[in-house]
Amino acid sequence: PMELILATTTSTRDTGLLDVLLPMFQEKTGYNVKTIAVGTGAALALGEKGEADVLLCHAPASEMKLVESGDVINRQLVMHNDFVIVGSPEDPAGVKGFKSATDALKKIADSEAVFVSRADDSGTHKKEKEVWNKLQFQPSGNAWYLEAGTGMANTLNIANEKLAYCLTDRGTYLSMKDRLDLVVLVEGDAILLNIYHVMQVNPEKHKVVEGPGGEAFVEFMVSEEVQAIISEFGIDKYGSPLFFPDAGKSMEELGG
Amino acid sequence: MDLIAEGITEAFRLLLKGDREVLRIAFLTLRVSGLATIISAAIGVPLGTALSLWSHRGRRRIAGFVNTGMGLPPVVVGLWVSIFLWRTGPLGFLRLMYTPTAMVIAQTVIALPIVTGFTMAGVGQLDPGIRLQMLSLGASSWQLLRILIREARLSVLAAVMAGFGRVVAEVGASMMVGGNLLGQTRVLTTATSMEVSKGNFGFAIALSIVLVGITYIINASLTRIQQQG
Amino acid sequence: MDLIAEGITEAFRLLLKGDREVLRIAFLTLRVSGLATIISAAIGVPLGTALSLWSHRGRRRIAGFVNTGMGLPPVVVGLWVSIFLWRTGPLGFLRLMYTPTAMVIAQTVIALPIVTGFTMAGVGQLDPGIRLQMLSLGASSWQLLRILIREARLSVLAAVMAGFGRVVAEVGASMMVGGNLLGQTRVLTTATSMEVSKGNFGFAIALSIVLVGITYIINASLTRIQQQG
Amino acid sequence: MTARQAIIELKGVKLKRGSRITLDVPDFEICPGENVAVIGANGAGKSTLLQVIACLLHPGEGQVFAGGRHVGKEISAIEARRRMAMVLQRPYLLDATVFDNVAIGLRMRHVPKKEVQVRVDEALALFGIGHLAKRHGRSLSGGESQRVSLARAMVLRPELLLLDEPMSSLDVPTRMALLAELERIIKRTRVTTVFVTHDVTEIPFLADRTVIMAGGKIIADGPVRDVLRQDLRGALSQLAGAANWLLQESGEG
Amino acid sequence: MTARQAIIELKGVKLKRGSRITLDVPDFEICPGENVAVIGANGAGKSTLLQVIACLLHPGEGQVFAGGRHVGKEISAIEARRRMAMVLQRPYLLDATVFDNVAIGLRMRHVPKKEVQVRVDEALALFGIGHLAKRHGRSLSGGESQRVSLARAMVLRPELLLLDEPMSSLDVPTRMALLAELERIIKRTRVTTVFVTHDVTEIPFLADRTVIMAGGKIIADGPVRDVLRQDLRGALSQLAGAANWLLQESGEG
Ligand SMILES: Nc1ncnc2c1ncn2[C@@H]1O[C@H](COP(=O)(O)OP(=O)(O)OP(=O)(O)O)[C@@H](O)[C@H]1O
Ligand SMILES: Nc1ncnc2c1ncn2[C@@H]1O[C@H](COP(=O)(O)OP(=O)(O)OP(=O)(O)O)[C@@H](O)[C@H]1O
Ligand SMILES: [Mg+2]
Ligand SMILES: [Mg+2]
Repeated sequence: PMELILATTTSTRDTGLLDVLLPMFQEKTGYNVKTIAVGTGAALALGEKGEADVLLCHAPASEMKLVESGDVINRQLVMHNDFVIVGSPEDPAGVKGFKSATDALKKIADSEAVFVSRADDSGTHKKEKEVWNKLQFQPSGNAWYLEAGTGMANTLNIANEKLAYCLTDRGTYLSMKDRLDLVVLVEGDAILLNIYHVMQVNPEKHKVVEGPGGEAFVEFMVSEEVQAIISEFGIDKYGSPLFFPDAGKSMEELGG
Repeated sequence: MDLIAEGITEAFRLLLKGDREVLRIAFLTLRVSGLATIISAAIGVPLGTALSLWSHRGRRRIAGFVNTGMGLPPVVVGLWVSIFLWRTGPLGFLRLMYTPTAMVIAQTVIALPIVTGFTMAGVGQLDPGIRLQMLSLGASSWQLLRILIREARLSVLAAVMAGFGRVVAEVGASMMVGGNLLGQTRVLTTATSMEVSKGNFGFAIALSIVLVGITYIINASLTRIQQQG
Repeated sequence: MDLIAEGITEAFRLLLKGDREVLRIAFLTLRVSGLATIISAAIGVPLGTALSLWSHRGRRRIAGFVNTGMGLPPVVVGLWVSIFLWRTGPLGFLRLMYTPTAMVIAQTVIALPIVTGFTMAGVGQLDPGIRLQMLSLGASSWQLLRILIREARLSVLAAVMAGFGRVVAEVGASMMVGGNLLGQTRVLTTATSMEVSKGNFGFAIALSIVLVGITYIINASLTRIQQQG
Repeated sequence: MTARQAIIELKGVKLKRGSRITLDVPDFEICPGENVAVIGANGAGKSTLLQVIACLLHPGEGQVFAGGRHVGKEISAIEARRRMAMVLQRPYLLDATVFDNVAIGLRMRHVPKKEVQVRVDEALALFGIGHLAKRHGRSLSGGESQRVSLARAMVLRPELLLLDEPMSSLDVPTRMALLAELERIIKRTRVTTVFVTHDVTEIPFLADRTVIMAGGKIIADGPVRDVLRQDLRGALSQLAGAANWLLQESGEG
Repeated sequence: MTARQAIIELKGVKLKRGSRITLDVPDFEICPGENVAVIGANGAGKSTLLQVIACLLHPGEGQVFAGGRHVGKEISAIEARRRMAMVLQRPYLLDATVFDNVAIGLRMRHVPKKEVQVRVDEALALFGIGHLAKRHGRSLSGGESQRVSLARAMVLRPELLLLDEPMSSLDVPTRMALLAELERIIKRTRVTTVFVTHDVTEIPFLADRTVIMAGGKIIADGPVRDVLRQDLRGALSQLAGAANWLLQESGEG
């Protein structure tokens, strides 16, 4: 069978959404999709090197660089969920209920409360950096700012252990909630949206890249059928959907 | 501690129920690591024996390299193997990346120095008189090799078991070159590490119990041969 | 292949420039894995020797367990150690999670069966006459142990090197119980694996070259002792 | 009892190997000052007997008493062993220098360093291997190894010396010299000895009591002359015959 | 030359161990049918000489010729070795049954299974160890091991048989029987032999030529009687003296 390599992030894979979608895609198009779940940076790098045919990522700024360099084409908005700031119920910095993520991080920095960062160039980490940048504050090097350099689940564990604050995607937090003491403190700010794009690697840059298959996959992800599935996914398990379908919308509409 | 109880219950449930996916994953684990172990034993045991007989000065240097090879990080091996096997790499045309074959290759690279190094140490510890006596009875080089391996079988089998243990337990390389593809290259370690990254610790423990169980069965049978005197 | 060239150049640049962060990480790697190796050698070498002398029927079973332990997946060890060390775990009050001490504990658990298993095989391969002769000269149990270890030093040192190689190269457990915290628990393997996940393959190769270099230096000195006859 | 407390006593000792009984000694004792030769065919159980005496092999059945005390109960095997020294049939030298090989027993007993030096040098000289002191134990010739093995036991000045075919690889002059020397040492120090040999010509020098073994059992035990009479005549006359032949031939030539 | 092509010839052989020369043989040859005894003090280089002849030790200097062909150049060491069989001074038995230990050389030569069975059984019987066939090589007594080691070499029916102190651990009756048997085999098969011994009484049975070594050199070489005359008289008369003493004493008692 024809083969298509999809490079995506571990957090995407971990939700299980792809396990539902990919068999459908194979049935429709005959492509056997190999999902390589790696860090966001690695996923983008694999695309840039021509080692993948399509990418599904959540780091818009980095993705735009590849679009500009022509390494990827046909980039389309697929869905979003959101990031939240979690922390111990005691909330030593007192950020509970803040509407603005920026204000919350500032308060945390000012009170030098322990904050655990993924610090691994993942989509989540890039989002966190975006907020710090808005504050024009460089947290790295402070004793209260722990740089974990590891996956989301492990980072949450560290935060739980240190009773620290942490920026996390809601999906991972929900799946681990039962065994964490951490609670959601800040949510709903537009900047905290976690936006997923699908894009195909430019077949003109590398001979080996599977062009038609990539195109088909992008089409598939933004198709109505798939978008409907996305809107339902996770309700049975968590009581609320894990993602919100966004095909056809623009970034401005999402407020990101 | 609840996690442990949960994991153990889950492990039994999986095994008793004969969960098809878990069985398939366990079977692939055995196939990939077993094959890698067999290949490294086929190369490493004679090689280690030959090296231990080699009285040249270069031996110490080579021993140093082999012993360093015992400490090759799986992620690194995975990365190097990837560089060769990637579609755009020198062996890309073979299209081996993200297949069980690629995993066998990476695991062989990991197990080979372990098997070689320990065979070298074990055979090197034999009384040199055995070598002289066998040669004096007319042993050819290959016959000598076979005899010495048999005499040092306690160490040689430990070497093979360590090689198997190493590759069946490693995750970095399998993840890199296999990609943890469901139904294709997912093995017990990559599955465990995925469950850990999902935060499903209970299920991860269940998988790890299955893995350790398999290792125990294999190594207990090898130990049986080893300790048979 | 460019990646390899890039990695090698980068490795030399890091070392020559004496990049402070990399040096600190390398030093922590040595400290953690070195300590874990020393502890497992201190326990595993005498234990393995004692087991190999033990003629009880239970030995084969224990040998089977030890040999299985050689194949414990680091992620699994990391997970189990975590369960004990987590704040809510039975040893949580010690507050060891995400400290180098936790990493030493996990790595010791990984190295111990390897050191024990190979010492057992190596000492078990000695001529039993040595044991009788030493006892007849009045050796106490401890003196006998010391003498046998010295006689089997080829295997025993290989065992220690394999233990060191295993823990210095493993990433699963260190990542889990250490957390790869910058400046606190980041070691070369966790850093390498982080760079791989970031897609910085060149830098990852550079780090891995540093790691393999360190392993080579340590193991070459141990090999020197080992091959000294 | 107190006057001649046996140094070693075996009572009802039976030792099985697999399903075969390789040693069956209902009652056997060695008294202080005795010098016992053990002879018998290959596989008769001589080495096994010595190893049981040396508390190296634990018999499945029966008891061993050292100085009247039950080994393993009233006295530990290690303590019992420290009063003896044994030369095994096959010399097992450690992977160390000859000096260290000979010194090992003294070091086990925490003898002061200076004394070790003196006593080891003495022992090396006695066996004519002083020049080998710095050589490596594993690089010696057969006879050299055997001398080291002897030196290693003698240097301990034990109460009881157990020698398992200690001179089988020695050259004739050395053997002659050593026989005389051992005879002298035995007379002077009144050390108790048990030695195994196939060379009956050694017996008159070293033994006052002879034990003959066969099939794991002691079939004769008593003063040298009584025991050897029948058993040896045949073999000895052959040996003597060969020797005479040589002497005559060479006298002739 | 063609008439009596030497089976083995050493030319200008010098062998160093560390900085010491342990073998220095400018010229030495063994012709077909010769039976050579090698004697000398411990450490004289006897075993070393045998190992060089057996192509087990490669001398740093000089050449070894097997059947006139330069070993290592015109004939491989393995090929040369397959014409000989050696009994090392110390018997190294494999961790396998006695049968397998004796069969190993035949199996190396791909002798058919049935023939192996027959020849091994024969050899075991010859050395009186048929009952040990299924026993484990490492569980034998010293003398039993030595017999297995002898059987293992003899079963190969080599052109050249190298024996390094082959009877040092055998009991007297076995040794006597074996001496006679070996003498018979040598006469019948005209096998060439080189054997090392410290027991000069064996020489008249097995040798027609004697070599005396000292300090790595051959210091005498010739027919048995000529060579032994001086060297042995002293030692032999002592031995014979001891034997006579015993016989007399026992005759008296
Ligand atoms: N581990 C073992 N398993 C079975 N049989 C054994 C074992 N060790 C020794 N034997 C047997 O016990 C018997 C006595 O052995 P022992 O070594 O005492 O003989 P020995 O009288 O010293 O003979 P030798 O003169 O050959 O040294 C022998 O037949 C030997 O094969
Ligand atoms: N590996 C070695 N390194 C140094 N010296 C060695 C080595 N092997 C043997 N020798 C020495 O070479 C000399 C000759 O040894 P060889 O074994 O030939 O003696 P031998 O005549 O057989 O003596 P023995 O009667 O004791 O068996 C001895 O002095 C021995 O110590
Ligand atoms: Mg014996
Ligand atoms: Mg010799």
